[in-house]
Amino acid sequence: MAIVAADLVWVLISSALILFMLPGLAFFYGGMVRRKNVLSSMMHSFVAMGVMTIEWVVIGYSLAFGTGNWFIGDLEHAFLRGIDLYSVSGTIPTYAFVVFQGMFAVITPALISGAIVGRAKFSSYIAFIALWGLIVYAPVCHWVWGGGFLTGEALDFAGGTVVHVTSGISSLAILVFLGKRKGYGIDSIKPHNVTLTLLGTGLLWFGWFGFNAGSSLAANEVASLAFITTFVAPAAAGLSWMAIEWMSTGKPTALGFATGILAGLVVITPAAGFVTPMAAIVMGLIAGVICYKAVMLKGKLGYDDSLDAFGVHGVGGITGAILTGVFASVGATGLLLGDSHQLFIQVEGVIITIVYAVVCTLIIGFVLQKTIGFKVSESEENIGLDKTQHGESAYNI
Amino acid sequence: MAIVAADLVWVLISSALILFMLPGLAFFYGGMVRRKNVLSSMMHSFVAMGVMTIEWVVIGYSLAFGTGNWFIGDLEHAFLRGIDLYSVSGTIPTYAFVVFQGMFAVITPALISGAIVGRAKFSSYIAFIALWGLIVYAPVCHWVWGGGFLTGEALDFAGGTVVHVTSGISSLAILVFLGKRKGYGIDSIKPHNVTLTLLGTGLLWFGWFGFNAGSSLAANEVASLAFITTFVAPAAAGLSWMAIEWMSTGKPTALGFATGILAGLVVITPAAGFVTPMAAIVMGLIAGVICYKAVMLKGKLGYDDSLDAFGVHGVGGITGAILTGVFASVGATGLLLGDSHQLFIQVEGVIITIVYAVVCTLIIGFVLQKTIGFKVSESEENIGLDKTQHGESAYNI
Amino acid sequence: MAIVAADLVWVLISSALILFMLPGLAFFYGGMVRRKNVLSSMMHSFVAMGVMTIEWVVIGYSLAFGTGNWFIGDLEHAFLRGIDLYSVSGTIPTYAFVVFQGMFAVITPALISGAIVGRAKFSSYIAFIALWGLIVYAPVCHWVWGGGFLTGEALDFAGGTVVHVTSGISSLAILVFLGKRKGYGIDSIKPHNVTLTLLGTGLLWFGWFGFNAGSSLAANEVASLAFITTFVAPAAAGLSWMAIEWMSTGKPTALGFATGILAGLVVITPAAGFVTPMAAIVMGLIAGVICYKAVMLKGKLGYDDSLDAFGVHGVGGITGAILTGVFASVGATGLLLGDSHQLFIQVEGVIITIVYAVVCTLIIGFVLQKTIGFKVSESEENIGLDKTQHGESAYNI
Amino acid sequence: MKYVIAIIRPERLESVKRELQKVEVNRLTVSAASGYGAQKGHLEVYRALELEVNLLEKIRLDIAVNDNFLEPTIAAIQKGAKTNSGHIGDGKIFVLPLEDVIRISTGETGSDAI
Amino acid sequence: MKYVIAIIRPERLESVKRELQKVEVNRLTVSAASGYGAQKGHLEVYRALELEVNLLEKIRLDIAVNDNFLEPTIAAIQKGAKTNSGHIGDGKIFVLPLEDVIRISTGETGSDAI
Amino acid sequence: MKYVIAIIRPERLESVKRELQKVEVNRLTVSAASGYGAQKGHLEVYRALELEVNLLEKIRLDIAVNDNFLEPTIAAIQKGAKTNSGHIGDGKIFVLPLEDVIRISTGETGSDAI
Ligand SMILES: Nc1ncnc2c1ncn2[C@@H]1O[C@H](COP(=O)(O)OP(=O)(O)O)[C@@H](O)[C@H]1O
Ligand SMILES: Nc1ncnc2c1ncn2[C@@H]1O[C@H](COP(=O)(O)OP(=O)(O)O)[C@@H](O)[C@H]1O
Ligand SMILES: Nc1ncnc2c1ncn2[C@@H]1O[C@H](COP(=O)(O)OP(=O)(O)O)[C@@H](O)[C@H]1O
Repeated sequence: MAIVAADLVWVLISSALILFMLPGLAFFYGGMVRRKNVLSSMMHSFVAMGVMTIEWVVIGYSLAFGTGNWFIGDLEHAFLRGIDLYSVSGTIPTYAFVVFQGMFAVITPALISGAIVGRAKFSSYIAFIALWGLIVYAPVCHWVWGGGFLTGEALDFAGGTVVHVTSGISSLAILVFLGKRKGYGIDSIKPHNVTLTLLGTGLLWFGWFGFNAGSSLAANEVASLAFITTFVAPAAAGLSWMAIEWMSTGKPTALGFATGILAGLVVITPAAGFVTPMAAIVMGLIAGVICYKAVMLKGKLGYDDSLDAFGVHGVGGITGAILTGVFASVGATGLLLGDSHQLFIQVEGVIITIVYAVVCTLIIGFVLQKTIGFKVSESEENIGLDKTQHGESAYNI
Repeated sequence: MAIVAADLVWVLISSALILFMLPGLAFFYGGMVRRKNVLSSMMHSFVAMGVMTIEWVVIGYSLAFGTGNWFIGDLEHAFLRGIDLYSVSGTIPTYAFVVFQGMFAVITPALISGAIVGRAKFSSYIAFIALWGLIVYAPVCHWVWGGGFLTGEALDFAGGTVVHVTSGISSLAILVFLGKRKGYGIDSIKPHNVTLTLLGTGLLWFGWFGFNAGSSLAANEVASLAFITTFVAPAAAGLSWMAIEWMSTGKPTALGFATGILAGLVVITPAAGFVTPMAAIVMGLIAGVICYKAVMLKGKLGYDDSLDAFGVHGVGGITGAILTGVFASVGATGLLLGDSHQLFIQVEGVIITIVYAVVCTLIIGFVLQKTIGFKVSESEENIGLDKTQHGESAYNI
Repeated sequence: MAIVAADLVWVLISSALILFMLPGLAFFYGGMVRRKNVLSSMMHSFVAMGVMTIEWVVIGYSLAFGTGNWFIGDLEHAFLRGIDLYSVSGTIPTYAFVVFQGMFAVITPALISGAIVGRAKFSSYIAFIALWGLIVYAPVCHWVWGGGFLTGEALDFAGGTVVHVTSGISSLAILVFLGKRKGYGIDSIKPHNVTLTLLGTGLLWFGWFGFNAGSSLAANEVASLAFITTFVAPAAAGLSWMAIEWMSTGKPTALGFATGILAGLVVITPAAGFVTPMAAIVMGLIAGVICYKAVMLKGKLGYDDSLDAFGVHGVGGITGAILTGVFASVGATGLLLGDSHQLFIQVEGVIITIVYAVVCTLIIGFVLQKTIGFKVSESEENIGLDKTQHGESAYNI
Repeated sequence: MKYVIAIIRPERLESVKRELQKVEVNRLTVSAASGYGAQKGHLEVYRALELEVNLLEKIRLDIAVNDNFLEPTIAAIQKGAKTNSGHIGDGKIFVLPLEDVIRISTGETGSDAI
Repeated sequence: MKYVIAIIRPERLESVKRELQKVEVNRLTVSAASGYGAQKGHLEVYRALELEVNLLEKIRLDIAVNDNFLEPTIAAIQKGAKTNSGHIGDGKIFVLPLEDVIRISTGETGSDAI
Repeated sequence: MKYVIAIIRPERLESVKRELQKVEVNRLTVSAASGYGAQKGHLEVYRALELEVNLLEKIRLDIAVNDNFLEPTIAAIQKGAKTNSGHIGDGKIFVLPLEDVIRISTGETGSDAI
């Protein structure tokens, strides 16, 4: 099949947009930490652009999209072997496909960083994402998109399960494993610069159009649908988060609105090309409320999901995957169209993913703990990770 | 008519670029206010991405682009009724058209926020933009682009009248209505962080390529023309603002240069696809000077156009609409090609829009004032809107 | 030849991405200077968007791409004479081609600003870039891309020589000419805000996809190749910089990682469409190490390359140009495929460019020095350039 | 000699400075501060978690004066910093004893150096 | 009256405030500072150039108190600022004499105004 | 004991610190400040509106010293902060009486704690 130039443009520009989400994530997270941890937090996203990118082209792509078996690909395309300028995937050059998929592999582990800011050793973080990318991301990606046992079964337009459930649930596992930041719940830990978080929100939403609408992999009607749902769902989720917050606390915060937008983006991800715009609005409204409740839980249960990686990506991802099975109506049929089987598959996919991701994440965490160590010392945490891990400080007089 | 994939890509990516202007506007404005109002100011742009987005797909689109009459559309497409995956507008899916037009509906009311920062209640601001979007934006959009009485008459390539005249003149109306900030003209009110404003400028210019060049709605020669004029006009306007400022005050400021760029972007908006690049340069040079003078007026007349929403968007929009009637030469004929009639129509369009927008804005303001109130109390203004309206502060130690 | 809509979209969107690199550069550099010079530093990039844009359409384009002779173009297209809506260059409207090439003309002189922050008069900086654009950039661009004596000879996919060698080597010339900042090496000169530099890094990488992949000027396989190499090379370079820094100093800094990314982007620029992804990784790894060493040199030799414009763009550009002659294998043959002649041409191109750029830069510097002066006074340097050159300060309470 | 520290509302800085100039006090040092005081703070919410925050932004002025300038300085600050007829949160002035002053550029000391 | 200046770790601000409230000291001014002290600093690297940096972020508290409040204030700060059994870098408290206080809003002076 | 407050140019911080180390004064607190003084300010323009601004960025040092260290400390600051033969704007040093010091980590007080 020949390449289609417009599809190629669409996929490449979408890829650039997704890469741009990494600085977006860095700023989203970086604004919420304290001044002494801002570079450390941002580096979690930036270093993923280094480590995961190289890992992807060296081996990850082949494990995810190589033929392999029901569980994982193989090494036929390690080091991009067998791919050249004229290789084609669908209607685009394979190089473009490798890049597009690579962006997902880069951002997914970086999402987890929000759960462990301020207390993980930088070297261990790097080891963690590298291992997690191979052991968790590559297989799950293969299951859902790369020819594995969920391919063609579970509906996951742009990575609700592959990206958000995996990273969100792994966040929960690793933060429970690592324990709280010192002083959590005692000393106040306020965002040091909310404008950075708003900047990150803007970058993320902008980039998410590439993430979701680009996932059609072609410049067609479905891309337009995925685009409009990615426009309205976060808008609705921002509003519903704001509404519930306003009613509960009397104040609609900027940080809350931004978090609501993010929740909406997460929830619509698996559904973007399968639901109508009106269903997307409903999904967004639900997302704002559910994620708000999930984040409140943290206060009640007392675990330290520092930047709500689980509260937003985990809970939002699960909600999105399930609601996709409810609302799907375009090119797929969900519960509302009477297909309870699809919903069942969605739930099944989520559960398998959760179990797999939790077990693997804990094993990785355990191995790292026993070998190179994972958490910084209390005194390093005190001084801040920018100084102790990176030998620098973000702001200087 | 079938969809054209390249047009679809062009319109979708342009839409993403326009959405990106909202964070741009948030930062452009946010840098200019004082620390205590920065989140409040940024939220004016962000919340528009929530409120106006939902309003647009629920009813705004139908009012603007539904068949209706000379004045306004109808409700045939409320809740996007009658539109599905395969609906086509021109050469693109209707979903893409809805999104693209929706971006304009989102940003236009947010522009007004620059006139009222630091003194409007957040709840009233939300009510204001929601009402203004229905009462002012939707009809004017219908007049000029949606089949109303100015469609095919007035030249407005990308919204000089629809976007900038409406928002700019409404800014003037509402700021006169609301009155000054406390301490205006007595205490010094300096931008708290000019680097944020420069960031905003960069985001705005970048996004404006989608705004203007995307308005061709097709990947064709006119898009290229609109792109190059959007490249040179702001450059020229930045330079002419800088020159006049340098001569008058002895110093070329960064904030001034940034404002000049914005003035150039505003002025070229209605003309982008109708004038040659050289005419665009001339228009840009004029824009820098005229908007500089307009902003100075504020100092003389003593009204508090806090962030110059009127000085730049209002005056720049009117200038642009009129100059389009002078310089149009590509696919239209302006005064310089001997067509004084076009100029007449431009002026007429501007005047009707001004009268309509001013009257409606004042009515909306009046009704809000009498019902939920519009302005915060003096003490809230003192403490700052971030704390009093949103219960948070942007920067924490 | 008719225009191809997908190519048009690709070139226009790439142009927007490149323009976006200017704010990227402003933030990359602006974060590294002290608070008192941040606006001055950012204005170096912003004002280039004004001055160079206008210069380009008035005369620069014609000098670079007009027929002319082996050395320089002519004035046939001054003021874009002879170009209209329907003019075509390759498969895209000439207006689009003018814009795309214009973006390179805008960013190249701005790169030099990193060498002279904190000590050049603003007026002289403007004069410098305007003259340099005409005397250095336009001819070298003509040589390599516009029909001059290196066209079709030297491999320079997206401007390794035309952009980075010229600007990097001119940086060295002008910084030696201007001398150090006051207190350099005595007082500590630390970056005032590393988060700004990280933001700039994100913007630059994002924009660089337009810079490199857009240089194919068509939506084809080569664009995809250039895109993937621009994805992996900076990733590799960031990692190799980080590794060497970690080993030498014990700490992997965020600023170092960001600088490594930039080095990788520079190195892959001339090679982007000519090498395989794996070769791009190797080039990136080399870039990180070589540029790290080059930047260390500064400490040893004691010159004040304030923001390492020479260390990164000069050394990185030369490295890239030469390595392109080694690794080229797609649509060209480098040393590794046994073609030593290409390597010879690459070296020749670099040497001629170096000599030409150094001589011209020194002449321009000398003339400016003797006429309007170049360096600010010691007391102005003390107070900071934001106040003395622009009459403003970035941050206000 | 006295060392005067005044905590005022950020937005009153200009008017305080104007009043100080009238009494020929032109030298002072300004810094950003935050204050807890009688002025009630506000509830802040961070992602569904409530925090009561009373820390409000303030400006701190440091002014070294000769004894005969103390009265006019205090009066000027009061005049410039007071909102209307005086509100909670307008701030405070602290007067500390000052033993010596040295002007770095000239080496002058004592009252001459102030 | 005394003017107390305390330099503490940023992350102890909340607990110091809590202790101060217990002894009914509710008014204070907070500002950002950086400190050199016994606490060892860290090596910083800027683009391949090494710098030894010992400047660490601190919080500075200014508290004006009446004499009878001095002891409890100091004790409260100590309690709130101390990490476990005390570490280098926990900070210092300086006590300066304070001659007068003026409350801007009311014009009250002396101990009443504190 | 004395409490020394010095206002210096930001760019002289490193050299002042170096001089202080020579006389074995290694503990100090640094903060950002802005100053009005004899040094002339600059015209600032915000969007076509002119403002005369005289507020210049400064660094403030706080150093508590025992009496016998006062002279060397002042001398060191002067040496490090002076630009060439001294320029307006080089800054000032204020010496205040200090009644007590408490080291939080150990509870030491007085001169030992400095
Ligand atoms: N005893 C004190 N010690 C230190 N700072 C104080 C003290 N009292 C007040 N302040 C400072 O002055 C500011 C204003 O005081 P506040 O009690 O709010 O109002 P008022 O000045 O009208 O009494 C506070 O925010 C705080 O920064
Ligand atoms: N003599 C002093 N003068 C001014 N500030 C001091 C002095 N001694 C300590 N500090 C401040 O207190 C902080 C903590 O002091 P440090 O010596 O690190 O630990 P400790 O408080 O345990 O002695 C320092 O960073 C500095 O800001
Ligand atoms: N009397 C004073 N009270 C408080 N701060 C002062 C006083 N005099 C000078 N300063 C501070 O010292 C800085 C330098 O003083 P300035 O008069 O400009 O130069 P010089 O130190 O050479 O006299 C000022 O910007 C201000 O911050």
